[in-house]
Parts: sequence; structure tokens; C-alpha cells
Amino acid sequence: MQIRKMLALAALAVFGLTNSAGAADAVKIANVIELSGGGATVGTNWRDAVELAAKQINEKGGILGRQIEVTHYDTQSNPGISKAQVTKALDGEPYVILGPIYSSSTKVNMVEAQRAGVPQIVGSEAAEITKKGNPTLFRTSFGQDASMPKIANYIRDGVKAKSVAVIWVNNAFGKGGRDTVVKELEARGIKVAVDISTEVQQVDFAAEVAQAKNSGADLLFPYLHEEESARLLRELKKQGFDKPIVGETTITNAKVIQLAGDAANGVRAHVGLSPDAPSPLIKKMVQDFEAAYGRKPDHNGLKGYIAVHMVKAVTEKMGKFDQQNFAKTLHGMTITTKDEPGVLMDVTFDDKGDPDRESFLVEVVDGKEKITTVLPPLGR
Amino acid sequence: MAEFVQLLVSGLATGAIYALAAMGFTLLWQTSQTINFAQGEFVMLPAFIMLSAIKLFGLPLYAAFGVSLLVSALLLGFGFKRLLVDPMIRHGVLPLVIATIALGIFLKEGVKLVYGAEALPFPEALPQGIWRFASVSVTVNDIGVLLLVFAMVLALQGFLSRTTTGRAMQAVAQNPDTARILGIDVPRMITYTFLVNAALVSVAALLITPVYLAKFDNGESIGLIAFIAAIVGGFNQIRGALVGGLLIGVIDNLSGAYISAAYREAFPLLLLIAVILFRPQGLLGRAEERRV
Amino acid sequence: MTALLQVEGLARSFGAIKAVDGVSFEVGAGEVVGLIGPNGSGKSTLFNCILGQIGPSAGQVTFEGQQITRRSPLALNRLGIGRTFQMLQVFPRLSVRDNLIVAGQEHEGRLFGRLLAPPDAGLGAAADEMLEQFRLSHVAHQAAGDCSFGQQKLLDIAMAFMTGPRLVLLDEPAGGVNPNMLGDLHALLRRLNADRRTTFVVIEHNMEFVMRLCDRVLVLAQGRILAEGTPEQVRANPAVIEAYLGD
Amino acid sequence: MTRWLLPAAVLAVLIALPHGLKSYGIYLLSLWAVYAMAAMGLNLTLGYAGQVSLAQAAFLGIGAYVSALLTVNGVSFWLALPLAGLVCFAVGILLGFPALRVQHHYLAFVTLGFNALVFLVLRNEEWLTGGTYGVEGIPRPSLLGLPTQSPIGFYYLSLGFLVVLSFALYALLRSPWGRAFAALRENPTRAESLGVDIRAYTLLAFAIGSGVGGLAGAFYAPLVEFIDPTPFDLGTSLALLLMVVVGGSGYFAGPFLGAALVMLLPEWLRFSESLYLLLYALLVMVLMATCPSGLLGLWAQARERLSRRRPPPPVLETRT
Repeated sequence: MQIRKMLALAALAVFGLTNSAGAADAVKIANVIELSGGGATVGTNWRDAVELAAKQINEKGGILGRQIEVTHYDTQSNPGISKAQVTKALDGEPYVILGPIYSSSTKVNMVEAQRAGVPQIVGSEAAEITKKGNPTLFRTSFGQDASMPKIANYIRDGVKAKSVAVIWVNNAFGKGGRDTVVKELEARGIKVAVDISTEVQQVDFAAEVAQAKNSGADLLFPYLHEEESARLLRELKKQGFDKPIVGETTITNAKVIQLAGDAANGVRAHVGLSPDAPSPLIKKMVQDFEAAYGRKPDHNGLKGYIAVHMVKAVTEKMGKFDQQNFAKTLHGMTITTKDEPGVLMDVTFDDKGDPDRESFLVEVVDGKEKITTVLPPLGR
Repeated sequence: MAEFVQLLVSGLATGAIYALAAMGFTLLWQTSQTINFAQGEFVMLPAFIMLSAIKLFGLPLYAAFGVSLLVSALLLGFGFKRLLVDPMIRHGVLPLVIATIALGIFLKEGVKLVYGAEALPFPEALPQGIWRFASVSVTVNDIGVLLLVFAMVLALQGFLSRTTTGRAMQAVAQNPDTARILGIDVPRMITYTFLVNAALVSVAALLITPVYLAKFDNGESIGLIAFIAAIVGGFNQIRGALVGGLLIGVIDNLSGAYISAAYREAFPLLLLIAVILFRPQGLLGRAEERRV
Repeated sequence: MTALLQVEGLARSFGAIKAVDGVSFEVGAGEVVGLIGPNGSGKSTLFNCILGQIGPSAGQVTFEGQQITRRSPLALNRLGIGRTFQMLQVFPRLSVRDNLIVAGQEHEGRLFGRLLAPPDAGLGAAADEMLEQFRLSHVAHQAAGDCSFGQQKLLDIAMAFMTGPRLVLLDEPAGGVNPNMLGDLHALLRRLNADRRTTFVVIEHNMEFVMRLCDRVLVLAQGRILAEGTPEQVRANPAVIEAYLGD
Repeated sequence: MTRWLLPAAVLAVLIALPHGLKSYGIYLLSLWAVYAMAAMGLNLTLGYAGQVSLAQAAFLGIGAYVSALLTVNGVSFWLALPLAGLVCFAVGILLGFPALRVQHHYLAFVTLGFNALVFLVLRNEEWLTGGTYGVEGIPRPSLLGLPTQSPIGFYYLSLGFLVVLSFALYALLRSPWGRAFAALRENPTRAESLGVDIRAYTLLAFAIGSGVGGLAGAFYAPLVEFIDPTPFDLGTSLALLLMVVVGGSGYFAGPFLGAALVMLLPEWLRFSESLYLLLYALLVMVLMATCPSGLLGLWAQARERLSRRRPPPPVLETRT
């Protein structure tokens, strides 16, 4: 026993692994998220919203009388590190793990949480994530399986485009989206005129834009991360691209609009969650966020905020902190804003952990996201 | 055809900016055997200096550019040479290479610490617009970049071959020992090349950041391309760096559009490897007498 | 007596400069031949052409009747030709003894055989003997780079002998060696020549050293052989004096 | 015998350490073992044979993919491991050929280009590598019927292999080959004139270093249990290079120390999360300015200054 203690001390000295005990009755929530690297923009939004949600809940007495204690772990947007961070988070024996957002990271680390039986609520959208039969994993927003059919419908019925140029980022997120949307478009008899892969953190989109322009497509569907989206939009404007641009969520993100400036005007998108949604709850949340951090949250902020409130809603429904039954309770559960305003919109979770709720068609007008249509839940 | 011309022009324009960084890279190598693995970060930093000047003092872009020229000359020119290159060069090439890799990380992380990890918008340096000739359309920005870079190259070439200082710098680049015997103040000439490099990267930053957006890790791609351009063109030739930069810009665009977008990044690398193996002195370079 | 080394019409130019311009000479087995000439007369280039370090533009080299022109330094070593370089060339971070062992280990056997050979490649005794002979035993386990210049110089020469060469080309063996040690060096080379019948070709600037050491001296000027003969003959040759003074 | 004391003590600590750690600490230790292997391979190529390579991450990747694809399809890990090493050995020979023509920075750029190309192939050839989707569900091996599912089991397996590999490389470096590698590094021209076949040894230096990188990769895959191309990009190669150089290139213990520093620094500097890379970069710069032979070189210098008379021991020494 003595030796074990000494070793623990030695390990402490070497690894600096201090597990601050914290308040004994606090609920530990581990937030494993992109705080540096390519995903820093999305991760920071998520983290700040999680902080905000935890603070608001704590101010009102916490969950079932217990305060929330959130610890953040930085995945550096790197799958390997995200796995290490989830392992590290699990060492702290959290009630729930939140994040990450990057699909390539989620794929690597979800196994760890599953093995430990700790529920995980992620911000990832790649289609495959909820197809792996992980019983303790939940999404906060639509997977590509849910959003791409909506986009494809809009392209067919709303814009009436016959051929589409697809520009996507070649990683798990982009490839997943590309594969899904191409399938959906073709199923609707819409031609993919040109199919262009780009790199993560690519900076120069001149070649892609020239190709899209000359492909004869009557619509462009970009599926990239925030910064790349902005660079693409600027290049599109520079080269005078005059066809409609319709994207999914990211493309009308506030950061994209800030970076792209004028070039973002006229861009349309399907957005699962939007800070500009015509809902008093969302407006309130956005105001609180702006008051706390001096900037507007993007949809990732909404996702993080909802994630924390999902934990609250499920726990309160169970009436106790029951990690084993967490997932079982949440599967098939509908959380209404009447019961839990923090989920922002009524939402239902299916047995795979995918949410279903209303979504929006938006357009950027004068540097602002405007909701044009509210789409009903899929109800499948 | 229209697409081809468009790709060519935009490739040339981006390539011209790469060429600026590549020329600075080449100059440093020639005069002081410095292989600057932080050259990409050297292009990244002036952009943030300009942004700061705009934000703190409310300067217009071109005044901010002037500020960044001064600060870059001080930090990336003088400071870099005195603090890193001078104490290290006696250890040989490799330790300096590693030190510049570390310097790159240092600059990147430093900028991240101060300005955050998110990209920031950067004002356009040149007028925007599109010129159409029949079915071909080219952007005013691209033409402006090309003109500006060519003017700079001509000015630099003129400076190096027409002025006493410039010729002294060239003498140092070709043979420091002979230059010393001729009474040239070699250390001072080396300092000048570091200052010229600082100016080149500042201009590159001014032109490329509107496209790249200001972000701490911009240097990663610019740095790599600058090496490739410098080596492909010829490590001991200013003209080589120019040709190398233009070539890489064009190849990047054309291969992405016509061969394979997924392997787009591979073509400049393949060219690099082929040049190193079959013509190590570069396309325009002179063979250096090595061995023994 | 058949010649051990034959050089015929060897030439090498760099651009317009003819560094070596049609040099022919022979070296007999067991001979010690000196190669002298003013700076820039082409001595080192001649060495490098013979030894495959740079390719000659014309002419040929024969060793024991075998064509060796443009053979690689590696192949020449395997044939039994050793050399030293003008500048000190030891392996500074290896110990003195390891310098000697590495100099000998590659001469025979197969590459993969050496992987499985004992750590000293079976050359420990030979190396120790060489250390003894060159009076380097006391620094055997020091890093070569930490030895005095004179010790490194001796080591440099000793390394060339580790493969038991029949011909050794020495490029300025006395350069930078202090006068007290010159006598030792002279005696050493003479003894190696006598005991092992090693043939030497020696480039040297130190006239006294060369004249004492060599059986025969070649004088090179502007890439050509200006004179040839015993040390006495060369010393008396007015053309040689002219060449040196006119330098 | 005294020179075995320190390694034995370190090993004892490494064996005891996981008992005081939770799974994250053990995961870090296992990752350290894997990176130490890869860095050890690079140290052979760079530190001992003097050949600059910026492609070690590519071999880590090739090894990881070979082992992952084979074990996922039911092949035993113990067959996949040597195959991963052999494939990398063979590819390493190919990479060595440019080194016969060019040196130093040119070689650095060729290898750097090679690494980037391997990354693209891993990402784009989806039919083989799974592309960006990667390879998942990589099984952990069992040894003599003992499974290594638990973090500690796999750690001991990696540590055991690291020890075996260290002995093998130590023996290699003490063999005539090791001496020939050093000769190649110190002075290739002179080495050639002494009969050292510098072509063969250059190729071997690349091949062996790469092969060891491949073996490290074979352990990386089951450790993480999922691989995609991202951990094998240029950045990792640079990180491995820094590990070797910071630890002390050409010192046997250099890679162990360098890898430990890279793994542990972020933990030590946790109070300053984002500062750690900044401080690390600063450390590297200061180290390069004062002592380019790394931390172990600094240690040797310090010892020399203390004892004054004893010069630092030569890199390789054969005692008989």
C-alpha cells in the first residue's frame, strides 16, 4: 500500500496529474472540444455556450440541487489527441461527456466513452457517427442523413436547379456530407456537374471557382469549414460567379459572414439551428451570450447550450443522477421548451441518438442571416 | 480555353506572391547559408502588424503597411539575424534549420496568444473588379498583383546590379571570402539582405492576406510553397525564385483543375523531387562546385 | 621491374583552366616517390584524378597492369590503394581505436557478414598493433577530435595502412606537423616502406622532408611534369628553381 | 557494468509507474513508448548516420496502416508487426536513393515532399486505406494468451517491445555497421576512400531507420484503435525531428528523453495551456544556440566542465 501511495505521488510529480476534488456534491461534466487547431472557431463557440449554460443553471440552483462543474479538454482538432483527452476526462469520472464537434475526432474517441458507459453528447454531423450502434451517444444537431435530403428537396423544388457544382473539404466531415448530398441529388434526378475536393485549411480557391464557373452548373453547393467557406465566397465574388450558392449550416455562419464581408450576401442555406431563428428563447440566449462574451454565437454555440440543458432535462426526468439509465431515458424522449426552455426548440431523440426538430432556410441579406422558411420536423 | 486562361492568370498572380517569399528565402541562403523554415510565418506576421496598426492608430492600410515595413525590418530582419542566425551559424546548417522550425512555431503560437485562433478579415490592398475580353474574364486584382510584383523584381534586380551596395551584396552572395578581400563589409551586406527579406515578406503579406485572411497558421502553406519555388527555380538565383514561384502557382491551379483535385498538392512536390534529383541547381540555377 | 602504378597522359581542366595537362609517370613497387610543385601546379587535382575522386578529361591510370581510370574510390581501396587527404580527415567523434577499426573493417568480407561479426570486426589486435607503431596507444579511447593535431595527423596516416595497401598516396603528410615530430614521421614511413614493402607517392611542400624521404621526385608546374629524378638531380635542376622562384 | 545501472533504474521506474496512474497517464506512457520507438529509428538515420530525414511520420503511418489493415482482416498482430517493419524497410531503401545524389537541405526537402505524398495517398486511396474515414476497430493483440485490452496490458506490451528494440539497435550500433554509419556521418569522402561502401550504408541507414518507424506504427494502430491520415502528416515528422534533436541526436538515450519531453511538457505546463508550445519553441532555439547536440550534449558538456580533464566519451566505442 505504501508503495502504491509513493508511486501515485511520483506520478503526480511527473505528470502533474492533480485531480482537484472540487465541491463534493457538484456534478462533473467533461467538455472535450476543439480549442485550438482548425476547429478553434467552432470549439470556442461551443465552450463559451457550455459555460454560459452551466452558469445560468447553477444560478438557479443547479440540477436537482447540485451545482454543475465543467472541465474543458482541448482536442487541438486532432483525432489522436481527442482520444487521449477523452481518456483523461474519463479518469475524472464525469457524469456526462460533451463534445467534440469534429467528426473525425468523435469517431476516434466515442469508443472510449462507450466502453466506460459514460453518455456523450456531440456536436458532430457526419452521417456515420450514429450508425455505429453506440448506445450512449447523442447528437445536438442534425446528422448529414437528416439535413442533406432537406437541402436536396430545396434545390429541386425551391431553386429548380438541374445541375449542381459540389465543392467539399476532404476530411471525415466533408466527405461524409459530399457522399450523402450526391446520393440525394442523384436520387432526385439532379446532375452533379462538377465534384471538387479541397484541402482542410486550403487558402486559394481560384482553381475551384474557375472550374465551377465553367462547369455550366446552375447552382453551387459548398460544404467546407468556416474559414475555407469565407475564402471560397471571396474568390467567388472576385471572379464574378453569378449562380445561386446554396449550402448547409456552415456557409451562413456568423464568422463566415464576418470574414467574407459583401461576398456572403445572397448565399442561401439550410440551417438546423440558427441564432437568427424567430424564437424568443433563441433571441434571449443570443442576448445573454453577447452580454457575456461581446459577440454573437453561431450554431455551434446553440449546440453547446442545448447539450447542457439536455443533461438537465434527462436528469430531472429520471429524478436522480443515474448514469446507467441516462441514455435509455433520452432515447425516444421529447423535450419541449415548455418543460426545459434551455433546449431552445422542441426536440425528439430517436433510438440512435439523432435529434429531430424544426429547421430553417436562410439567406444572407446585407451581412445578416435572414430566415426565409421554417421547415417542419422530419417526424420519421 | 477561357477557363484555361483564367486559371493561368490567377495562378500567375498567386505564384508571383509566392515568388516574393521565395526570393527572400533565396537571398538569405545565398548570403548567410540560412535556410529559413520560418519564412511562411515571416509572411504571416506582417499581416498582424498591419491589422494592429489599423486598429490601434486608426491608420489607413497603406500607412499601416509602412509601419509593418519598419517593424518587420526591426524584428524579422535585424532581430532575426542578431538573435538567432549570428549565434547559430557557426554550428552549421542543420541546427539553424531546427532553430528556424522552432522560430516558426514560436511566431505562430505567439500570434495565436495575442490575436486568437480565429481568422480575421483583412482589407483588400488592390482595386477589385473584373475585366472581360470576349469569353475570358480576369480580375483586376490579379493583374495588379502581377504588375506590382514584376515592378518589385525589376527594382530589386536594378538595385542589386546597378548600385554599389547592391553589387557588394551580390559579391557577398557569390563568394564571401573574395568579398572580404575586396574590402566589402560582409556582415553589413548580410544584414542588408535580411532587411530586404523583411521588406519582401511584408509586401507578400499585404498582397496575400486579403485572400488567405489573417490567421496565425497561414505560414504553414506559404512557407512550404516558398521553399518549393526557391528550389525549383534555382537556389542561387533571384530570377530562379521568380520563375519557380510563377511555375508553382500555375501548376497548382492547372493540376487541380485538369488532373486531380485530390492530388493537387502532390504535383508541386513531384516537381520538387524531380528537380532535386535531376537538376539540383534548379531550372535556372548554376551548378555549384561541391564535393571534396 | 614492372611498374605498380602507371599514369599516361592524364588531363583535367576546369573551364578554360588546365589543372592537369597530360601527365605521365610510373611508380615501381616499393618505391617512395615525391610529387612537388608550387601552389596551384595541379598536384592535388592529379591525386584526385588518379584516385577517382574527380574524373579526368583524358588519359588513363593502370595499377598492377589493371585499368583503374575513373574507378570509384571504393573500388580502388578494395584493390589495395590507400590515401590521405590534404586536410586532416579523421572521424572526430569516434575513438582513435575505432577510427582504425573502421578503416580496416570494410576491406574484406561481405556487408551482411559484418553485421554479425564481433564488435571489433576481428581487428582489435591489428588496431592495437597499429596504435603501438604510431605511438597512439595512450589516446586509443579518446575521441579523435579531442587529440592534438599531431596525433590526428598520425592517426590519419595510420588509417590508410589498416587495409594493408600496396600503394599509399599521401597528400602533405608533414603539413602542420611540428618539427620535432617530423623525424619520427620520416622514420615511420621509411619503416613501413621497408617492412611492408608499401609503395608511396607523397605530395609535400616541406622540401627537406621530401628530399630525405623519397627515392625519386617528380616536379609538377602548371599541370605538367617539369622535371623528374633523384632528390639531388631535382635540387640541381635550374628549371625547377626557376619554377619555384617565378611563382 | 555501472553503465547499465541507470538504464535499469529507469526501466524499473517505467515498470512501476502505471500502478500510480489512471488510464490517461498510462495512455500517455504508451504513446511515449511508441513515439520513442519512431524517434529511435530517426536517430539512427539522422544522429548516427547523418542523413537528414523529414519523413519519419510517413513510416509511422505506413507501419500503422499495414498493421491495421492486416489485423482488422484477421491476420495475427505478430505477423503484421514484422510485415509492417519489412514494408517500411523496403520503402526506406527507395527513399534512400535520393540521398545518394543530394545531401543536407536538399535531402530534407526530398524527404519532406515524400512525407506529404504518402499523406495524400493514405487520404485519397479510399479503396485501400479507407481515406478520410480511416480504419476503425483495430484489435489489440494478445501475447502468450494474455490479452492487452486493458491500458496497462498494452503499455507493458509496448514497453517490452521498446526494450527489445533498444537492445537490438544497441547491438547494431556496436557492430561494425554502427561504426560504418558513424564514419558515413562524420566524413563520407574519407569513409569511401577507406573502403566503406557509402552507397550501401546510406541506403541501409534509411531502410533500418524507416523499418523501426514502421514497427512503431504497428504499435500505434492498436494503441489508438483507430487510424486516419492526420497523425502522419508533416507536422508529426517535424515533431519527431525535434524530439531527436532536443534529446540529443547521436546519443542513444536522446529519443527517449526527447519523446518524454514532448509528451510531458504540456502536462507540466498545464497552468499555461497555450503557452507550452511557445516555451518549447523557445527551449529549442536556446538549445540550438548554446548546444546543438541537445540536452544530453548539454549534460555531457556540464560533466566535462565539472571534471575538467575527462573529455566527453566518444559516441561509439568498442571495448574488447
